[in-house]
Amino acid sequence: MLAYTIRRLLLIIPTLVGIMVVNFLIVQLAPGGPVEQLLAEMSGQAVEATARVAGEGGDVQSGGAGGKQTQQSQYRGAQGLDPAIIAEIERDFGFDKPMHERFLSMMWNYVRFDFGTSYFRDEAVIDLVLDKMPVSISLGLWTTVLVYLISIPLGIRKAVRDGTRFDVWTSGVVIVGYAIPSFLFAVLLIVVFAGGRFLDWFPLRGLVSPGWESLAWYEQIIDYLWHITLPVVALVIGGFAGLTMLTKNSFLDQINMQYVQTARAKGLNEQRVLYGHVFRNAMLIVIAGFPSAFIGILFTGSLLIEVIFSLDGLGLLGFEAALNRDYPVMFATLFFFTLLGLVMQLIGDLMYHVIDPRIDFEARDV
Amino acid sequence: MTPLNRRRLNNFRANRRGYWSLWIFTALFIVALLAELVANDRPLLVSFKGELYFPVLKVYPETAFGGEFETQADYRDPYVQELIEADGWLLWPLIPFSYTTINYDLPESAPSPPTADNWLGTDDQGRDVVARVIYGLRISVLFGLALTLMSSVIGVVAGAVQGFFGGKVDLLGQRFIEIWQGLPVLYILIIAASIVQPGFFTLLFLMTLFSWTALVGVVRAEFLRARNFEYVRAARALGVANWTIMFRHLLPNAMVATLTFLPFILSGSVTTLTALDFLGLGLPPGSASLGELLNQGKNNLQAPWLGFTAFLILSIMLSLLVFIGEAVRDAFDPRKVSGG
Amino acid sequence: MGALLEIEDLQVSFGHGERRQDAVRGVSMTLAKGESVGLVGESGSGKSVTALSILRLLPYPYAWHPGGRVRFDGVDVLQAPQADLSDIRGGRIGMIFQEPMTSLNPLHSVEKQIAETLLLHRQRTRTQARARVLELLDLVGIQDAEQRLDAYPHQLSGGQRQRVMIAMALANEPELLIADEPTTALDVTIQAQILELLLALQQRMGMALLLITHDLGIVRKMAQRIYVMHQGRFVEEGSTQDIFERPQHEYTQMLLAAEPKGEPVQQHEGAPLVLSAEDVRVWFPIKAGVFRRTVDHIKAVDGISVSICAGQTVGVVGESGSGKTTLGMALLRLERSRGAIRYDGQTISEYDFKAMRPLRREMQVVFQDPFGSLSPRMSIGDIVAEGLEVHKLTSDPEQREAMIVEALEEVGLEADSRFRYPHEFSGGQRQRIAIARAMILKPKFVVLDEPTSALDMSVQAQIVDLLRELQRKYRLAYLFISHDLKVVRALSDQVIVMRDGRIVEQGAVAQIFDAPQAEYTKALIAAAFAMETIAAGAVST
Amino acid sequence: PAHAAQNVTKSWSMAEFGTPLYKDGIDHWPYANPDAPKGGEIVLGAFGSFDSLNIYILKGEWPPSLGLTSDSLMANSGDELASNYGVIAESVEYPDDKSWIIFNLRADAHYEDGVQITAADFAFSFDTIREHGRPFLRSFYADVEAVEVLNDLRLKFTMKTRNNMKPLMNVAGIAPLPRHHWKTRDITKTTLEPEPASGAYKIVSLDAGRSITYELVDDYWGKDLAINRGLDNIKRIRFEYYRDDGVMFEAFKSGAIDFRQENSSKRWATGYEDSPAVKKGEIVRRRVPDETPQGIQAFFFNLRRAPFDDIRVREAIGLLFDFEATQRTVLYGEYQRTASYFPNSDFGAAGEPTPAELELLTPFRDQLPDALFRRPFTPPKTDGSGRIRKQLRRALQLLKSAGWSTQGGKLVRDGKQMTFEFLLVSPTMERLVAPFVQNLKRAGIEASMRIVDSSQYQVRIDDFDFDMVTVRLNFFPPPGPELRSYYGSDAAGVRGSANMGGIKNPVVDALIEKIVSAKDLETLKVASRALDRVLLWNHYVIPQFYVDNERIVYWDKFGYPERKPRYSTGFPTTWWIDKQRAAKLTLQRN
Ligand SMILES: Nc1ncnc2c1ncn2[C@@H]1O[C@H](COP(=O)(O)OP(=O)(O)OP(=O)(O)O)[C@@H](O)[C@H]1O
Ligand SMILES: Nc1ncnc2c1ncn2[C@@H]1O[C@H](COP(=O)(O)OP(=O)(O)OP(=O)(O)O)[C@@H](O)[C@H]1O
Ligand SMILES: [Mg+2]
Ligand SMILES: [Mg+2]
Repeated sequence: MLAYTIRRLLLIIPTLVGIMVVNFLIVQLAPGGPVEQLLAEMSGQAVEATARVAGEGGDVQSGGAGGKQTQQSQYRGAQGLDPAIIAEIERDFGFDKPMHERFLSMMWNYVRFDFGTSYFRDEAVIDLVLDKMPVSISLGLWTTVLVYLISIPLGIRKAVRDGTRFDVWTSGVVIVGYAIPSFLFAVLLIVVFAGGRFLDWFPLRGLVSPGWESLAWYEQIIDYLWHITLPVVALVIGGFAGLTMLTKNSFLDQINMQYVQTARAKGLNEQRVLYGHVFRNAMLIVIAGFPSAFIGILFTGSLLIEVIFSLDGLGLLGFEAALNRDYPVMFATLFFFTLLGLVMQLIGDLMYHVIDPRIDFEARDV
Repeated sequence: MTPLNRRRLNNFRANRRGYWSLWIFTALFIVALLAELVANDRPLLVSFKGELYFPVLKVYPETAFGGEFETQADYRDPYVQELIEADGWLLWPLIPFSYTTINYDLPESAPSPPTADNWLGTDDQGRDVVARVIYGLRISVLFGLALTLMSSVIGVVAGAVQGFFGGKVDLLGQRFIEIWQGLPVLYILIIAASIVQPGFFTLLFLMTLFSWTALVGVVRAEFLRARNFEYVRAARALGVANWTIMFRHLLPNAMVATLTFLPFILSGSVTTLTALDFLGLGLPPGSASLGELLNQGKNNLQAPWLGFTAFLILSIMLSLLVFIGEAVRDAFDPRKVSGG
Repeated sequence: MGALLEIEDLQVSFGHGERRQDAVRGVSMTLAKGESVGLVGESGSGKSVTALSILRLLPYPYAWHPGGRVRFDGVDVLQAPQADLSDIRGGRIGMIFQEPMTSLNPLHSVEKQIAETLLLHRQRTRTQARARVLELLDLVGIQDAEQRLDAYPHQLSGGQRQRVMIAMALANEPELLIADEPTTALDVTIQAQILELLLALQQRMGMALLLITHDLGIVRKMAQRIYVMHQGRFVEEGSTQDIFERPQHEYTQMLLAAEPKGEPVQQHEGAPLVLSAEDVRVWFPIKAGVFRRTVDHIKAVDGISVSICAGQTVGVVGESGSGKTTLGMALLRLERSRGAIRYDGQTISEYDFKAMRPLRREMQVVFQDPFGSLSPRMSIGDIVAEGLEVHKLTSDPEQREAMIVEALEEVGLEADSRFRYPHEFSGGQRQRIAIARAMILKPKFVVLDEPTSALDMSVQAQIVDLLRELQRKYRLAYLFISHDLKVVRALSDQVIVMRDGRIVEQGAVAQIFDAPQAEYTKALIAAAFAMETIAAGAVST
Repeated sequence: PAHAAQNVTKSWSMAEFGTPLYKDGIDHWPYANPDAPKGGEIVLGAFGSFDSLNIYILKGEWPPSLGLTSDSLMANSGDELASNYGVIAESVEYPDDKSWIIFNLRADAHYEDGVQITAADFAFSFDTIREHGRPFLRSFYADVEAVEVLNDLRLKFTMKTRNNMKPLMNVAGIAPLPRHHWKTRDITKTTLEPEPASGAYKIVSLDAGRSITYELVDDYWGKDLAINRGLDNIKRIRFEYYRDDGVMFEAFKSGAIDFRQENSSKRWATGYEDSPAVKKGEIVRRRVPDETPQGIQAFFFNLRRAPFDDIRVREAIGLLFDFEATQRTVLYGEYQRTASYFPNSDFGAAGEPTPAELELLTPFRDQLPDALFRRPFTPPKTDGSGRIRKQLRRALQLLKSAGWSTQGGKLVRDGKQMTFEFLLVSPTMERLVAPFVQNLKRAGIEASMRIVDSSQYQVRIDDFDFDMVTVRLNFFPPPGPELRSYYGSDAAGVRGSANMGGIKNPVVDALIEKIVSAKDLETLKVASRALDRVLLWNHYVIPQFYVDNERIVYWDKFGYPERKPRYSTGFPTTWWIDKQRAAKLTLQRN
């Protein structure tokens, strides 16, 4: 295993480089880069990245400054932007250099953990990411915890009571939960629990209240939980179905095995048979899949929820960066999360072996 | 039929839910396949001056019925209807709207709530929701089935190969998949959109490219485990070829995750389809799809029938699929024996 | 003295309606404290099912009881609430399952499996439990017990697994021990040791014993009374002495009379060499630490040379865990090994899986663990026929069916069983399925790893006859691994005696049995012989 | 010295054309209430996010509300479009040829921290823009030659242009940058540290991307200026940021936001009915007329491509856009049909051509359709039933005359069906285009829609790679040189130009030059109306619609002057908190 682990760790490097190269090339090929994005913004044609998901405020009106003409939007409808200015923007973004040079310098910087600064925001990418961490971790962690804590026991129970009425109605509930589009549900939650129409129990946005720092620690916790409730509920609702059914089915697969009989013969009660014996056998996929599932929830799963609850998380950051062609943010987040993902994948694989010592990764030559 | 297959069939039947789900699903699907005959803005049959016309199948100019335009007759136009009814009759489908038909006879701005005309109301462009659901179901289910089939076949094979052979195959295969998963999907789609006209098959192809990796991990894990079992050794001792071992001995025992996830992949692909719309790579605007309905539901919270319909269809579809999946599972479970 | 266990008209059925199978059709028995009762009978007659019913361990609701009652110490087991049941299982009744190979949790270490029941029923601390586990492992004759604590079932030999099973059942010194073929995978010396242990426990603790076995010698030695089971019913019961001396029922008479008899097939002079191996070694790494580095090796097979000619049977005997199975696997290239192996003139030790494939038809194996070696989701028919398909022996579906039926009937199974799944059979039936699967290919060389361990005398005799018959007809070569010296003697011309991965002694069968040279061989033969005498003694007193 | 010969105007105010509406010596704006009570606190919603307070540089997003904290040299009144009145500048001086402008600053103008605002601060502002400014800002002031600090209170800009008032008006909008603050800080970097305010409000707290709170500056130097009297009444204004518009709307209804400008007709029509607060009258919904001239929103044909090079085809297609039905079925009846390139303003043509316009147009008589001289241009009007037989008939006639014919229900020429694609960037446009597509289909035309993301859209527009787009052009009255890039022949060939349709018409060019060189507003208007007619009658675009009112909703706690500024709602500056109402509201709500 040690050799395998070392080999895998070493392989992370070419993999990572491979991913970066491929991404770099493909992104160059895409029509429209940051310069165009900037021009689109300046001429008012740009549609907010989140408009797609958040719904535009306005009506059937094309781009262009809204009714109000603020000083900032008085750009005279592209009188053909001065080429000198475009060239300058290109220089600012580093597009005057040839592609390979840009790539190499980027990679060299990454090696030194210098991830550069955003094109459109004057902030180091690292800071941007760190900034969004609390939201993402909050959402990711609680969602994962809740989903796993509820789905697994539920799935086990369903397996034990396969075909009973309990099984049917719980299936119904988790499926409906899954089918509810999370944004609809989130908005529903807002309308019911945070809007003016029905109950006004929860806050509409943010991770904590303004002035949170000045609260006592227990108030801080309460405030935090108060804020996080609706988004987490909205995120969690769709997460049960897959995991519950997976748990149920893998338990069904194992529950009739001989060793279960042995465990029963030892006098273990049903709970201990299920959790002490079947669990580990049945949960290989679930447990081993956990790290990557967590990454998924953490970094991509919550875009809409972030938008709806005005939470600034990594999901939103990545999405906006991609649509706005904010390459430094894009590549740095890609680099960062790919690295994390690769390590997680390795951990997942090693987990296989820990869970089931029979598993190894060698070729079988006989 | 061998007794074994009879036994499987019995097991399948014994799972009442799954059994009925299969029938309902099939019925729905058939209705959707025949959408043109169920919901259309052209009559099924027109009798005019003693002759029969089949507007659903054929294009007739308005002049054929004594009108003035040489373009296709608009049968919803009262003028055309009067022309025909003066000397014949029209037989309308159950739902006299197609998925693109705009119902102008609305009392208020669209989306308008359910009425006798539009059983589930109209969407925000004044189009009948029932008609759109029927057409949408067709395209979504066809797309979903095709995508699910293709991506799970590729995914399962890739996972199986990696898990079964291990060693270099696994090591390199996994790295390949990691790189593949790292591809900037969004950009590739954008690039593709700028090169080709998006359509059903382009989308199917593109989505397959990116969705097959979903199952690889779990299948690989199951194979990594299962290849150590004694019966694999027994099969080897018999001289069974690797591929046969994989698909005859291992796969049936390493299908838990795949079988569980299939319904979810299928219903997931319905939403994926719309997620692409805004990149100019979804189905062409105006196409009916469930995802599009969902999107409208979000943009028109004041019209809850939109979101609700979409949600209802999705959950019914998913429930049916999950129940069918369970029945299939039962059918192939050697330990499950039907009571009857 | 009240009966400890009372079974009244117990019936067990599997399935409903058309597919209903009555496995047990109304049996009654009583068992007093401290008493030992033997349960013998034909393979598939319902012994295991009866035993499982006592602990209500059948796969309910698929399995059900059309009638009958089981009372243990006044508790109606079949109706008892879960809590009472938990108390009885493992605590008051210990159970040794018939198939130790598949009955252990594959993901729990030996220590965990045994300690669990200790912690559950005898509130002990972990250290106490550990000490007791070591003691138990020692009692059941596992060497280097300390080292084996962390081993997982797949790292143990069949006999070792069975002994872990026994240790588990005995851990709490139960009032009643149900032992379903407890010594099938054990060599005679260990077997004797285990039986001693059981007797001692009986004397010391007053433990009652329900012993299911096909080994009449053991019943004779251990049981005071015997029930004979046939097709789901008790056809006869009585004291051991009565049954052995005056069997009434014709099935009993047949059972007692049946014994693998006869001589090994006469060998042709100058028969061609089928398989030869030189200096075969299989070393399993022992791994430790976070990164599971290899710190040492278990030398399962450590430099063994054999050669087998056509029509010849080489018997392999030896201590449990001595490397017999591993040797067999290595010779078939199913386990990585070092050393040259030659088959039919080709050096196959360097062949990869692909190159080996064509040879597989000629080289077959019956695994020690029949249950594990049958694909759980394939029907028996498919399992048996798979070899035919792989080697394209027939393409005609009807002929295929006919061949399957024939193979099944040869080993004493009904033709209809080909539509059933492996788990629906009894231990002995599964073993026969495994034999049928190997034999249907008409191979040239077969490794038989304990092929008769789960078979009653009558079926055993039938199988031995079959093997001999085939050998005679097709000049088969066998590598016959067994603990049952009688069967070995009846089949083999050459015998290898193994211990700790090495050959202790090797020679013609008569020479080994009649004039053993090595100490270990002597002990082995003596143990087998002693068994007999003790058994005989038991009868006479 | 160079301009010694010229006549120099010196004044408190200036207008781009003519004279400013208000004279020096007014007491207060007529739309302000000098007796308005001061105080109170309100919360407003803002969309999106912000991460910087530096509005000068490219990087970072800043809150648009930042304008509250800074005064500029001059400011315009709410009743006019293009005039400026001195704020920090006490007076301005400029010569007849408009080659330079001098601002005389008020000596008492100071920042919130007491430091005096000097000419050098403005020079610093300007230099910052020149050196580090966002490209847009830079291009905005591209006409300025140089800035010169004459003394602490005198500031001079010289222009590259002559006889053009616009650059002068532009520089009047410059706000001072407190040099003493920036001395120790880097203006090329984003910051979240507020600079000392020069305006009525200062930032008292902010939480990047989430909220920002302004409060009145205690001893704001300008509070007694006539132009400020009765303004800036609310003590504290907090902006809370929302990422989702729907949620912001919910927040308003739950009372978390006090005032909202409703820019969605859908929501205006359907979103408020069922709110209890609206029913009880706690939320007031009001429509106020909006007289701001607007840019034209229209479907633009790509004239470079066949068949759109044919005016008959364009007209026919225009006939098939059924505005009335669309208005009824998807627009909630909230819009006005656009019938001019300068909607909602008197720069556009109305009624039959006036003699003055005719005089301008007659020289081009042979290049123009005859009807132009006789009739006003009216977009086709349907009965709104969705059945457009009449329009279809006419369209088919036109198409036939252009060589198209119907075969098997399809409109074909040379065996090929007429097909084109609407290139869209905003998914919301789909609702508008879909019925249009259906109508086109009735005529046998195969039209499709394509929605792409902003960057791609930009590239395709820049490359003129589209058939038809829908665009809204910015309009800054009075019209000026930007018309060259919108409709001028030269621009038609320049990649990335705003003349995306590719209008190439010497008449248009000539009229644009007339507008650009107009000396007074009247001439300009005549020329722009003439231009409007020419453009309209050429069917270069299919005009869409605009909204001529603003829809405001607010919790009933405000007081506001009877008369609102002509070109805005006057919120929040002219409004105040009505204590009585506020108290009643609180009472009711609890
Ligand atoms: N995969 C493995 N890893 C580590 N040790 C193993 C492994 N397989 C077998 N062993 C060890 O190798 C030795 C030989 O095992 P083998 O199964 O060949 O014994 P055997 O002679 O067949 O015994 P039995 O009669 O009990 O079946 C045993 O000590 C066993 O614990
Ligand atoms: N799960 C099951 N489903 C159907 N039939 C079963 C099942 N388990 C056992 N049987 C049948 O019940 C009968 C009794 O089986 P049992 O295991 O008790 O036999 P046994 O007497 O222990 O035989 P052996 O000596 O071979 O172990 C057998 O014919 C077997 O085929
Ligand atoms: Mg048995
Ligand atoms: Mg063995």
